[in-house]
Amino acid sequence: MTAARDPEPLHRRLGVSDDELDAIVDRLGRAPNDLELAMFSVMWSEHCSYKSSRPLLRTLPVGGGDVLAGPGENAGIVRIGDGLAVAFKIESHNHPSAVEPYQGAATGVGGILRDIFTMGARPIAVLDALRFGDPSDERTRHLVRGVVGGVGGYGNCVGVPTIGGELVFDPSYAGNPLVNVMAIGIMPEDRLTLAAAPGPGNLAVLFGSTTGRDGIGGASVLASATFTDDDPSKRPSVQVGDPFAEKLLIEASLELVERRLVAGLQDLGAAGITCAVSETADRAGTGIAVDLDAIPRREWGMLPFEVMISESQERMLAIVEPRLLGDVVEVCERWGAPAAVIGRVTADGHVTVVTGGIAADGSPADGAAVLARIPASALTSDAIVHARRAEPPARRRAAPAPGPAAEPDGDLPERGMDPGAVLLALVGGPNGASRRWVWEQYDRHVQTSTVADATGGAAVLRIRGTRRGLVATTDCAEGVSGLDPYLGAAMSVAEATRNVSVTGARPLGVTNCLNYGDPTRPEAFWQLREGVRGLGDACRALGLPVTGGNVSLYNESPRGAILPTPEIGVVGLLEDVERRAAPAFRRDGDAVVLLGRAGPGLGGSRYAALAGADPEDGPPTLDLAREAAVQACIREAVATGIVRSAQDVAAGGLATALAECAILGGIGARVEVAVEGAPAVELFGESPSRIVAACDPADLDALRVLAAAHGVPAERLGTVGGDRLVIALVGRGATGAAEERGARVADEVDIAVSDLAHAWEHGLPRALGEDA
Amino acid sequence: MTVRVGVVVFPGSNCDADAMHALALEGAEPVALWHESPELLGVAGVILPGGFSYGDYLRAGALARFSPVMRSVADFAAAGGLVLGICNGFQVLAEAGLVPGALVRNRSLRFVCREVTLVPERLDSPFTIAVGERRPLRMPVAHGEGCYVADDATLDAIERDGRVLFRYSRPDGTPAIGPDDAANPNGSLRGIAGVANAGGNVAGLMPHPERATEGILGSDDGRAIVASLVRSAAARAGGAARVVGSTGAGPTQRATGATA
Amino acid sequence: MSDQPLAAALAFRYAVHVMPKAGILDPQGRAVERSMPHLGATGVRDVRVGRRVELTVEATDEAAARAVVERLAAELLANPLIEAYAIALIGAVGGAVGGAAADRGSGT
Amino acid sequence: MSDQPLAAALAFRYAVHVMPKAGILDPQGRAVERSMPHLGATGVRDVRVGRRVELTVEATDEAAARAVVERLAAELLANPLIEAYAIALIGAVGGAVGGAAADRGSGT
Ligand SMILES: Nc1ncnc2c1ncn2[C@@H]1O[C@H](COP(=O)(O)OP(=O)(O)O)[C@@H](O)[C@H]1O
Ligand SMILES: [Mg+2]
Repeated sequence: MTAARDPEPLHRRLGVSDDELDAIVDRLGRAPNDLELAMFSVMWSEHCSYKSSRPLLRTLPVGGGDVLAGPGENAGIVRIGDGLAVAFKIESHNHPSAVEPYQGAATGVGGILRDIFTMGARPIAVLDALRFGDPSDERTRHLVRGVVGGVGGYGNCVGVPTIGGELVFDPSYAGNPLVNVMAIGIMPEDRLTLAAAPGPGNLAVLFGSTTGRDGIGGASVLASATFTDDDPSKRPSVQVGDPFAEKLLIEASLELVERRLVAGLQDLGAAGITCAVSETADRAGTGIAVDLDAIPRREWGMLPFEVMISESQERMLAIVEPRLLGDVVEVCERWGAPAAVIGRVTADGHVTVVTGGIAADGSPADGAAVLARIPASALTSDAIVHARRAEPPARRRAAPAPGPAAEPDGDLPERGMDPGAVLLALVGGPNGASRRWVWEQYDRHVQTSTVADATGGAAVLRIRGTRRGLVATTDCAEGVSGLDPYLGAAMSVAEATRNVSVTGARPLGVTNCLNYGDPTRPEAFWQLREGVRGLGDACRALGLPVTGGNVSLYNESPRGAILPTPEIGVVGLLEDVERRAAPAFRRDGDAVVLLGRAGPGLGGSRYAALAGADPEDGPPTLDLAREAAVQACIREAVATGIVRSAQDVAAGGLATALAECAILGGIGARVEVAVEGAPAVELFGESPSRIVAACDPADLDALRVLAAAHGVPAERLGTVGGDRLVIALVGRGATGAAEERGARVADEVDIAVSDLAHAWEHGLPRALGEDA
Repeated sequence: MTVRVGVVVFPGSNCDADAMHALALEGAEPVALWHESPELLGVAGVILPGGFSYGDYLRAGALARFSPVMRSVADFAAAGGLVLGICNGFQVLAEAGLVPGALVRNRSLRFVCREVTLVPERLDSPFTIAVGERRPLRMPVAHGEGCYVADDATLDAIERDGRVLFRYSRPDGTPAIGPDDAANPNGSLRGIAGVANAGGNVAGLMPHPERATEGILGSDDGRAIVASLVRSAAARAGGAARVVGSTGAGPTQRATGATA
Repeated sequence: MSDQPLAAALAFRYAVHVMPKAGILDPQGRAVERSMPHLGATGVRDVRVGRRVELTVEATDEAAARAVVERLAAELLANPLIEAYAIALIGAVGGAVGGAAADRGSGT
Repeated sequence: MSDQPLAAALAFRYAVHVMPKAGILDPQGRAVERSMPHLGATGVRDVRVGRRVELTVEATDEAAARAVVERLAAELLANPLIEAYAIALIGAVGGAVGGAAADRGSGT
């Protein structure tokens, strides 16, 4: 070794701290060899071990009646009736996408899909939640094109529709874009397959792609220590996805599950074979002996550690009873996913890596050498946990700095200026405009179950063979989160679930991807801690289990940390897919109703980003009981058929919500909004727990009665019709003459729907310089 | 007697199940045809479904063309059997030379998934007889390499011979001839969305009729195309004499054909 | 094994270049050309984007190997309606070419 | 044209070959290779699929032109993380470089 020449000891170069090395020695009862150290270094990474976040995540509400699998499994699974269950999970691929946007995003899709079919579920949908820096920056544009291309390139080819997601631009993501991908699958309940390795004597079968030197990353120092002539910088740290191989892997895996040929199934992701064997063994309380020589490779001269930690894509590990091996191999080969027996389940609780063969009882064959031997738990459930220090920033509520804000098109409407101009700027701005440029690159219809795609609001899928439907969305209130990470996380849950509820669907559970900064920075860890607290409180208040998720830390660049971004994914169930609501206004003469009431606070809003925020102005408050009531109310209104158009009030406020209903419906409306405080709060404020609904005037009373029963304010704003959106601001009549009831208190918004639609449709390509 | 229609399953096909579903809706019996097998299992018509056969690596459809099943499909087509290639299936047919022209990358260089309108150019082909009248049909496209190209002589010839089955159009049915027309999703020459071979029994179509077969999916205009295929196949199968006798037509096919 | 003379070479490595035919629209080439100004590159024109396929053929002599490549190029690698191809021998290896070639990049 | 001296050339045509780097998975190459049996081609292996980009650069001399191509290749045509490139001069207009070089291998 080069240790003598190099003052930096190997463990540190592998990213293992001195106290972590002590903990490893403690668990082994001896010093690790280089291979073992490499295996620990990847398994004890933040990504695999959750060593900073695990204690926080334990506080989240999990489980509940319909939850078949919760956090800790590859994906959460919730029972939905008819003998069916739905699997879903969200995961980040931020750092790979920052380096190589196309392949980073593509392999992100591949990875999350494997989490779904590993459980025995057929993937039926993908959603992508994306965050980038300034869209006018060439580097950002390159990232956007690459990431969107990669999500589509992979998802389209594997034949899973990409039905929704998000695209948000904020300068904080400039050096560190976020690529979070959610996948959903469906399966008969009894197909549930766990990623465990039960039954000593069973075979460990690796199938799919061969193993190469992909994703060795930082651990390549081990190779350079041995092969001085081999420049580690030449080693690919980027992985290339093969969606075609994944498609075959899906079919092979599902056939294995359907025919009950496997005792356990685990995908290979981060930390490759090491992770797959140690996790499956630890879950089952068994051990696994791996025969290094039996692992099919696509490169020559691979070192043991490279084979063990390679992150080559499109591979699966199956635990197979010896008598079923022939069938398993036949299925895999037929689907073009070659299989190899690479080891055996043992009873000794250890992950053992051997070269030279393994005997039938799992012990090393005669003349074989043991290269590594580690308790499976030491690599997984008993990995190190760090108690990080949390400290709020000196100024609790750092309001966004006033001054010039991101401007879409030259002249920026100032505070108090023509509200119509503000609305056009919001609707046509990079964050408000239609995402068509993105979702047209995604196959949204394959599998022919997409009832409503990403064109507006949450996506709806039918469940074949039943009357039911699934509704899915992702959401995050990163703006508020930047001001108050607790509130931001709770708000994210409220928004995501509201997005689902406005369709009429009952949210089933929450998956989340916590994108935060460097946890060794007390402020970043405080943000994470507050975020998890907000997530937990909101889920408890709304009666929802957290079924799984993912934590992505160290989202920082020389330009600073990202806004704390707790991305929330929600899946909901529609009892009758024909009974659902969508944002679009449908019919002339329908009554426009606002459920809920605006509260003050423009901090963190799109309006504040556009027009500059008052430094004293904080974010709006969130009343979780009110939120629950509003959502219950709209679900009932849709289920009873009273309401067929509904849109939640979120980014861009009430005026934006109305504009979207008008644009999507191709029909205008005339409404009056009663103003209590500042007109900007009523029009563009983003206080939560509000929904715009449209109904037949004949049903208005029924809707009012329903709202009253839920304790939710319901106010008729006006009427659908015409080709213009007119929003008049009138006094509420609470105070003096100037705000006399019905008196105009500000200029009204009066814009042709076609102008709104034009701004909305062209906003994104224009922002990206793609408006050809 | 339900008519059996085959759906080829290549590795990487991903609309095979959707095509089978659409066939079943039209009362046909869908039969999966595995790419490794030359047996056509006595079907009276064949669909090459959408997807990414063999990953669409190299060129879309290029590798699928050489699979064992395609030899049988070529023989089946040569003997007058009905073959409809949808999206990737169209690409496979073009690569195999079973329909004229080629499909190259969309002019935008981006994958495009959107609802388009197309108009049938003729109503008497086996793939359009159930359409009834010359009306605009709405259905989605979803492809990265769907730009139809051929040299001018070929284009003139297929137009003259009535082998252009469908063209992209504006919502009102006006054909979107120009490659840069907003209603032409991929820049196809002369707005061509679907073509037939000289015999009229093999057709390629870029849009997805099988994705537009139920109102809940947004449109059921695709049913007319699927129904045309099923009806035409049934008519041919009905004449039991019309059994394909070439090399690709295995004994199974002969037997089933005779009983149909 | 590698001590055999070249004449006994059993494996030949070729590059097949497949380019869009003249007159066939090449949107990729056009896109590359259009992005030149962003890169501050001037005076670049007539960009065409095609494929390069490298492959090794085992055969008793070069003529036999080339015949295989010729067929692959004509039938698979290029679509004659829209593409033209050219074949270049880029290497010959004597005897049993180890798997080492598997890792070879574009170099010969 | 070909009778002018090379020094007077004003436009140079290059081929840039971009291939997946050693060790990087090449799904295309793998898929092509796997389908060889269907074509009845045996003895074909190590298939790698990359791109060939041809372009013309106007410059006062070859060194200046090559500098432009070099930059384009590194920054636009290839992704150095996963791809390696090689540049070949395949012609010069107003100069003396014939097309003979067109099929030259990747060189580096
Ligand atoms: N990156 C993306 N991929 C796919 N769909 C997207 C993406 N970004 C946004 N969408 C879709 O665009 C629509 C509008 O986005 P957004 O304003 O975030 O929705 P919502 O109003 O439901 O919160 C949604 O249906 C969403 O799913
Ligand atoms: Mg939203």
